[in-house]
Amino acid sequence: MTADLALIWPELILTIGGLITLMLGAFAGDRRVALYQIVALLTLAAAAAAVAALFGTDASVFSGTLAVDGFGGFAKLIIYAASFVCIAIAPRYFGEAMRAEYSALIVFAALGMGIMASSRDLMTLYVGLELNSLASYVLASFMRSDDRSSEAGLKYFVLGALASGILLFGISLLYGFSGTTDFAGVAVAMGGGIDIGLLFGIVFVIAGLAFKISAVPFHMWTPDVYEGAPTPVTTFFASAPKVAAMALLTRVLIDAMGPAGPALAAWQQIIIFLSLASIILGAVGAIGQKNIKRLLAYSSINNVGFMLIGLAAGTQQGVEAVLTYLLVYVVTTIGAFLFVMQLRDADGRMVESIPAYAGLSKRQPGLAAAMAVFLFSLAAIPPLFGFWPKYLVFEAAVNAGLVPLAVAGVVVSVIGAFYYIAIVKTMFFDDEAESAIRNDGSRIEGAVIAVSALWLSVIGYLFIPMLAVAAASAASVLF
Amino acid sequence: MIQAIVFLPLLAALVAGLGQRFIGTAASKVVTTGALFASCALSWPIFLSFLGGHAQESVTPVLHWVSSGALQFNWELRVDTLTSVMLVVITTVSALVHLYSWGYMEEDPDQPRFFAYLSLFTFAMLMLVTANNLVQMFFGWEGVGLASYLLIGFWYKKPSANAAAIKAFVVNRVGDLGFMLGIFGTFLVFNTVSIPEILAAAPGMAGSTIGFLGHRFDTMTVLCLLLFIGAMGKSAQLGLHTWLPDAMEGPTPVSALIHAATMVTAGVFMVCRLSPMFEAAPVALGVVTFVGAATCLFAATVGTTQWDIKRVIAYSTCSQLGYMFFAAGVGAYGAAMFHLFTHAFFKALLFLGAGSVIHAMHHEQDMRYYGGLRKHIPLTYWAMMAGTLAITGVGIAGVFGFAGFYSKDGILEAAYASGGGGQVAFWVGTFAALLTSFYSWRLVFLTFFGKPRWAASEHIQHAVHGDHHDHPADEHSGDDIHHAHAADAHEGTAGYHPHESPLSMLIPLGVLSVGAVFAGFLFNHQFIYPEEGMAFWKGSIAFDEHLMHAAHEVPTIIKWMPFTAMAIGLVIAWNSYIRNTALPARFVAQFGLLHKFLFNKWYFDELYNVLFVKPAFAIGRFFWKRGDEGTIDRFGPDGVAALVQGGTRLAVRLQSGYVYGYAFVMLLGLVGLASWAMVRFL
Amino acid sequence: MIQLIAFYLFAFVVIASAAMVIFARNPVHSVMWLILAFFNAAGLMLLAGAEFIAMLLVIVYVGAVAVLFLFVVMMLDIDFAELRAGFVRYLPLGALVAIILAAELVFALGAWSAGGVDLAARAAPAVADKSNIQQIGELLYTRYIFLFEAAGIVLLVAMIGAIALTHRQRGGTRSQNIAAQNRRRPHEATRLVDPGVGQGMEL
Amino acid sequence: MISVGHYLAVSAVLFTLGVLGIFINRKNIIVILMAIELILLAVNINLVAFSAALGDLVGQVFAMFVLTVAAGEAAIGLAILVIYFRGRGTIAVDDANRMKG
Amino acid sequence: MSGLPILSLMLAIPTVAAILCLFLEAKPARQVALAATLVDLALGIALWANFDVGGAQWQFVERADLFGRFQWALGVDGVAMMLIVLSTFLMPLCILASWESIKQRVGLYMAMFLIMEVIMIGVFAAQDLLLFYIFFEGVLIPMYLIIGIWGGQNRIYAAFKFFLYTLLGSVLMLVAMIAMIREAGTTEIPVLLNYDFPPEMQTWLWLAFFASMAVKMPMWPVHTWLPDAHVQAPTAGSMILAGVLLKMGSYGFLRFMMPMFPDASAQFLWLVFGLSMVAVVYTSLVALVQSDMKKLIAYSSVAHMAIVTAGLYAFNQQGIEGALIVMLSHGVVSAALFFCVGVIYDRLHTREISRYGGLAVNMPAYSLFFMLFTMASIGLPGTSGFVGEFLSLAGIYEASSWAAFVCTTGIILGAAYMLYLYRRIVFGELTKDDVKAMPDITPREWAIFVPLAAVALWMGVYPESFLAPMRGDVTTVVARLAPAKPAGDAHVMAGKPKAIAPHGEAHHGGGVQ
Repeated sequence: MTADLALIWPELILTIGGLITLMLGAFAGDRRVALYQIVALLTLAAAAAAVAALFGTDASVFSGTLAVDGFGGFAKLIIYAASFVCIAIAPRYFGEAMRAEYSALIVFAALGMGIMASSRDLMTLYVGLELNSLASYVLASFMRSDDRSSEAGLKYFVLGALASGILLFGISLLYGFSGTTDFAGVAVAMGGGIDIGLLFGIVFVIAGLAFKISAVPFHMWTPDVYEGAPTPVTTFFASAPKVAAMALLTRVLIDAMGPAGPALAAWQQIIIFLSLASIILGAVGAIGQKNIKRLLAYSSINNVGFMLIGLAAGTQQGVEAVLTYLLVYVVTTIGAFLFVMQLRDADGRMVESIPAYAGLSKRQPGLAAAMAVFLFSLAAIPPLFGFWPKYLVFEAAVNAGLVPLAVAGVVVSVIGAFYYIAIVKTMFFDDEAESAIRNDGSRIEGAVIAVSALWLSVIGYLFIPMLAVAAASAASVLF
Repeated sequence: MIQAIVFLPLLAALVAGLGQRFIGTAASKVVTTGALFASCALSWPIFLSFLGGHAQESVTPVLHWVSSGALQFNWELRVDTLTSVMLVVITTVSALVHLYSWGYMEEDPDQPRFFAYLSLFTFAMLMLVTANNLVQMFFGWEGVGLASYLLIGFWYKKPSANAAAIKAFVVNRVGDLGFMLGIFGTFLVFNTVSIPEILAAAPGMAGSTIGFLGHRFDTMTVLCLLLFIGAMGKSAQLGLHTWLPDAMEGPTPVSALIHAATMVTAGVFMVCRLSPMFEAAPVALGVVTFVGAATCLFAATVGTTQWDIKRVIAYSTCSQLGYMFFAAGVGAYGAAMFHLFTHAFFKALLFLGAGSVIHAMHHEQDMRYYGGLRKHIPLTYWAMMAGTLAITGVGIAGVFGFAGFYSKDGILEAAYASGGGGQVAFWVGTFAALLTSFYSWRLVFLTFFGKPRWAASEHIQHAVHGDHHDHPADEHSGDDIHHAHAADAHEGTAGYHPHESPLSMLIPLGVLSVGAVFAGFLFNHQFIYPEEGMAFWKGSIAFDEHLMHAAHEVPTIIKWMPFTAMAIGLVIAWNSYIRNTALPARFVAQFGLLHKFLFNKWYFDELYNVLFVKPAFAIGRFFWKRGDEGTIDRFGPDGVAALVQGGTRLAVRLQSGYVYGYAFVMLLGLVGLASWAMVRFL
Repeated sequence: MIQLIAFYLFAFVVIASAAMVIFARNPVHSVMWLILAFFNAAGLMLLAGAEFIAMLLVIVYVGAVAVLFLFVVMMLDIDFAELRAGFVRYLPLGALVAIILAAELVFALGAWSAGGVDLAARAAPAVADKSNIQQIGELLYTRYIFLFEAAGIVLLVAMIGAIALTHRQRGGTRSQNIAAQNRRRPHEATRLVDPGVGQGMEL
Repeated sequence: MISVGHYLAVSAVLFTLGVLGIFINRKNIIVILMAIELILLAVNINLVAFSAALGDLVGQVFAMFVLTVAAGEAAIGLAILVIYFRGRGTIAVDDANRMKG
Repeated sequence: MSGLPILSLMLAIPTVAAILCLFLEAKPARQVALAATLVDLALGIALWANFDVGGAQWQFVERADLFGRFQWALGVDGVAMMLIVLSTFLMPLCILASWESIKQRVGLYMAMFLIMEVIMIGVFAAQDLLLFYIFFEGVLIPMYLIIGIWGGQNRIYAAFKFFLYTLLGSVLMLVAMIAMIREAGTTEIPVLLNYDFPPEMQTWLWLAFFASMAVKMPMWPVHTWLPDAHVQAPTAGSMILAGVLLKMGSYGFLRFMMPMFPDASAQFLWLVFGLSMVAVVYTSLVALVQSDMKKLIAYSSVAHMAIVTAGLYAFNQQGIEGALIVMLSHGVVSAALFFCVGVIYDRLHTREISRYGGLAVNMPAYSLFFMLFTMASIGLPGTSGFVGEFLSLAGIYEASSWAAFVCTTGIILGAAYMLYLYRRIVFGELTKDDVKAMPDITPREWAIFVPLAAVALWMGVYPESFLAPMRGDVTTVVARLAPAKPAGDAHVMAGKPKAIAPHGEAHHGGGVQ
């Protein structure tokens, strides 16, 4: 037990750090933003360092409820990094309303997500997921004076609770029909052939998790919540929880249901359905959106669809592709949201309306160019790096024999490209909008945008060997 | 030497065309004309040496052109008897036309361009006749087409000139389609495009078959017919002739050079050059004969009704080309070339003479407004007389004849002698000779005899300021000779005094007159006599000694037939236009329909307009509006876009904002998946 | 036999009251029905031998959650009369879908048989000689200690969340600021003034 | 002994009622929260029933976690409801559609 | 030269210049762009000069394992080399063509063009399948921006259509590439070229590649993006679009579809021929009725590219070499024609043909150049257009007399619409006041016209310079295709050697056999 503690340093650090942040908030006062900000950031950084230090470990701790392995590590690093950014950018957004609870909640959410990514037991899965979810519900409605924020929180909560109910119901079925909550045990039970109870369990569990990754038809909350939630929170939703949920789903599918055997055919078809539905709806729904956050919500639905293609392959290659995709996607999406946060109208409010970006490239050439890079990257147009993860998922699909899926995916990706280039059109082709938009960005955020844009341009390709090694070592854990 | 002949005109064209701004108009004229005279001077010795029988054929390589697998062809200059004949024709007429243009084009501001085009044309024509492979021939073929296009449209401000230029180019391209396919087929069959190699191998191909457009045909027939289509286009044979009359929109020297003497005869040259191929394809020869004869007759009939002096000559050209083709068709290539040779002189003469008349009449081309010019421009009159005598084939067998007499009789006799289809051609040709005589004399009588009828001409009235005559309004639009005569009732000259052309125009007329008078007499032995012909042609054409023998042995009555026809035509013309000038009107009234049919050129233009031009535009518009925009775009990109937008509307409607709606969708998804699981399990 | 009767009783009541929860027009009634449903569910669990969970259900749900609901319902000054009106218009379809789901679930779950499950895989077989509470406690503090702690954090987050969302500084109240009080120094609190004669104090 | 199937049937019906409660009600968000509790109750019945049938305590432990989380969930849900009410002055589901499309 | 990574250098120079241009004012940006493109041209010429005709198939090969999964692998054969030279040749002219007409956001514009150059060279030089794809698709972004920012009235529709149309085509190819990589286990093009894919797999691969290349070409009926894109793009954009971008499609045919999937190529011969035949007639007729200059030339491009596809699928030396020359020739001539349009567009700001007329009077030098390129476009012998057209049609004839017949009608229709265009713009009376005020071409425009004209004539008179480097590659492809080459399709085949056989088996009018 004590030995186990040494392997959960990241979780310990996060817990303690989160508590300290809370205390500071309570005792030092909400005005001392910088102080608890730094603590929270340091916590995340330290946790990430701990994860990095644990890289290469492949252990199962606390009676097999939690895994400490490369796969979880890979996901956690992305999660912590994304959370880090989401804390760092918050004060400028919230201003007076910035409170320590925000940072603490993100830290605890990160803790929950870390548990999700490392879970090896249905129970761990559930607790981690709920830890993250509860924090997320609060974060979504964090701007409590804002109607939209509270409405977003409400919708997120109601639907999230429904989804976790569905998930739980599925878990209970898996437990009942396999006699255990341990992933490995479930996998063994499935290996002996799946009866209808297990099948229903698979369906319900996938449905519940699909909500978290906002895959169609469990995506309905996404646009509304993305739009209503405070932008740093939206940034958070679009990045870290996606990684955690996707990692969790991957683990459940591969570890608990097995990459081979009778369960594969069942879950593979569900995933394929979710994937295609997400790609299509994400693409179609995004067209005509006037709000950039809403549009990015649809974009995330769309992108999740592509990740699911890699997952549907059910192979190590597919998992590697998903991991790479996650990383690139998180960088892109954070960049895009940072972009959204930079622009303020005359009253100092954030500009979320896409038509207001008209002619932005003349006024803010650098920012517009960076956004163009993000958008083209999301559309996976080479030579931007966004192309590479899409290539990997398609490759995985084709190699797994899912050629029709890959073909359908690429064809729909063209529809998806439409709305990305439509924003580029607004920024670059249209005449300048009347209202003057100013760039309210800090240097640091500008630098983050610049670095991610650069990385997503051709430079990213130079990282392929590195990424490939990391993703391969992470994915190999599951196989 | 041959290089100089061929490339001097090109050089001159470049200098005059590109350097006109720097060297000025006069220098441009000097350079081009000088170059042409130099070429001409270099050409005659070559011809004479072949005439003398001591020259050999030669091939001068110039530059590598293309080699692609077995398909190899280079820039080469071939000189043999056939080429030498063409060389003198081209360079002589061209040089004279250059000189003539000094006077004719004097007032034109764009003279350097004109001379550059003329020289360019000459270069292309020379390339054509010196070609040693089919592709270089095609180069010249297209080059002369370009020059023709440029020169027809020389007065580019005139819409009619532009239309005529495009028509000439496009109709020629129809022929070129055949020519190109012919070259491809030839390459496919012989694996080479070198003319000597093809001709050597051609007889061996007789009887073999080739697939073409899904069917199998006799190889040589297919190839020859395809090539002949090219010849038809360039030589304005029936069906592809429509561009030639319109080409008269160009300046008259151009008509003389390109549309009478040289370019239009390229088809005949090609058939003669490839005569060994055609010899291996009797069916194709039959077609050539038939088309030639039909053109000969058709053009002659149309020529009898036209009022425009240049158009009459143009149809006459067309008709004469028909003679040449049926000569080739019956195997009398020598006769065909001979007629080509003589025709070049007298037809150029006629055109230049007509140009002189037009020049004198202040650009009036309608013969209805001529009359009585004999006294005003006597030198032109005599030149035209020489040309007319030559074209109508006046002469007495064994004594002396004008140029056309020898060559045309040679053709007709050969046609008769060849028997079969040739005899039909003979009768057609004889009848055409009658018509030729009629319209040629009609032209002369209308132009030079009778009383002046100039007053009704707008051009003349423009020339004569202060016109005090009142004319009935309908005179301008009248296409009936009545009105012209009505004008005659007043004073026909309208106070206008035509002047003889300047010397630069008269010299060419004089030189060509000499040719028109003596060319036949001087060279008929070499061109069409059996033994001398063999020696002269030296195998550069498939000279059929036996046929020529037979041609000389035809019955005397046959020999006299053309002359008789000519005489009848002359008498009719004299009767109609000198003696009883009311006769044509009566004839028109009597046979209105026939006259209308002929006057409207058998309605070919209208037919083509309905058949090709209008449908092309209509189909193009249909493809564009209904095809591209109405179908491809509508169901393609735009359709997909609309579909996607429909999907967007659906997705947005689904995203109602109501949380119970969302929950319902989730439930539907769940139930859907669960049902799928049930079904799958069951 | 008694067990069976009790089961059917509990089952019937739990379902009926659950139905009343969602169909009742007055939210207060709904809460009441919910409490009833929980009690009966606890009864079902007792029948299954899970005494601890049954008690927990009563304590946590009835004691805390349901009361919280009631509290909120009362606190929010809602005009219940206005809330009476209807259900969504696709209720028939929704009901149909729900019935399908229920049917499928019942069908699927009815297929459960212990025979198909590898009981050897059980992580914590129940033993007869220990009480339910003791066994659960042992499990919680050993095997599931990590999750137990994590659940604590979940509750903490719920607490922070609830407070962070609903807590507000009311304009009229003066709350104690301990940090400010501690930082206070005498020279900040008092001020020495030397008013001139006859001028009086100006504050 | 009552067969586990009985329990599962009850839980299935409860679950369905809970789901139904979420989307058929369009006037009152509180009822939706209660419906969620019903769903969780259904899950708990499931877990306990399986636990009993398998003779395995994991299900009961799990049920306890579910209860814990459900309590937290209820708290947060109600908190969100409260601030929503403060902002809008209503808790009608029909009014919560400021964001859509 | 062996040590110098010339291809990488050719890619690096415009890249650096492009980045530089982003930060420069208008004037220095123009200068930097021109300088960079000229340096690249010099390198291109050096490439050509140092190309060892008859030497190794792949020359100037560079390999660097930068990306793990695929390589930075560059190298050229004759075909690629000629296309690279074409690209580098056109680029300085494009920059010059935009010298004055582009006034807005010049730095960005120049950067986009330089990136285009990088991409074009990259496409032709790539020796790795994925690298090729990245370059191939990369062209979308700069072209999208060029059309969208500096385009005409309806530029947004055109830009979207261009982008999405070509993207849709390409993504299918991506799936095919993945399948190929999986099957062959390598991304290296030279290896793939000699890999024998199973025939039924070839069918699918071929179709996927076809989807991409046919759109890029563009072939009928997926050509409709081209007129829109051309009409809306700025002059230089049209020049480069017609000059090089369309060649990427035909390059793909030659580089991938034919040698990699010979069986499928033979199997789909009818499709390519059929579409090409339709395209020649259809688009020519459509061109005939256009009232917009650029649209007309755009449609003519479709017709010309149809000759290219048909020529390539003739499967013989003449057809393929001819198609290649058509590609090069069309690259020069259509770019020149678009520049011709641009010259007068800059003066009058309309592409309506009917707004012009009589330019021969006040713009004689312009008229001369326009005439030259018109003639080159309709394939007048002595110009570049003829050699390619003639060779490819000769090749097509061997494969199918029907196809040759129909494609050759293109020379008639081509003459009709081009001369009709020329007549309406240049000929006629000079009546319109605004047209009268148009001055003849400036020295800058001379500097663009003269090289284009020189190359058009050079290629027509002495095409050996261009054919020689490519001959070996064509031979290789022909040899690769030889086993699959259809021996004789009775419906469309012209006389085979059998026709040469003497008298014996001659039977007339034997119908279909």
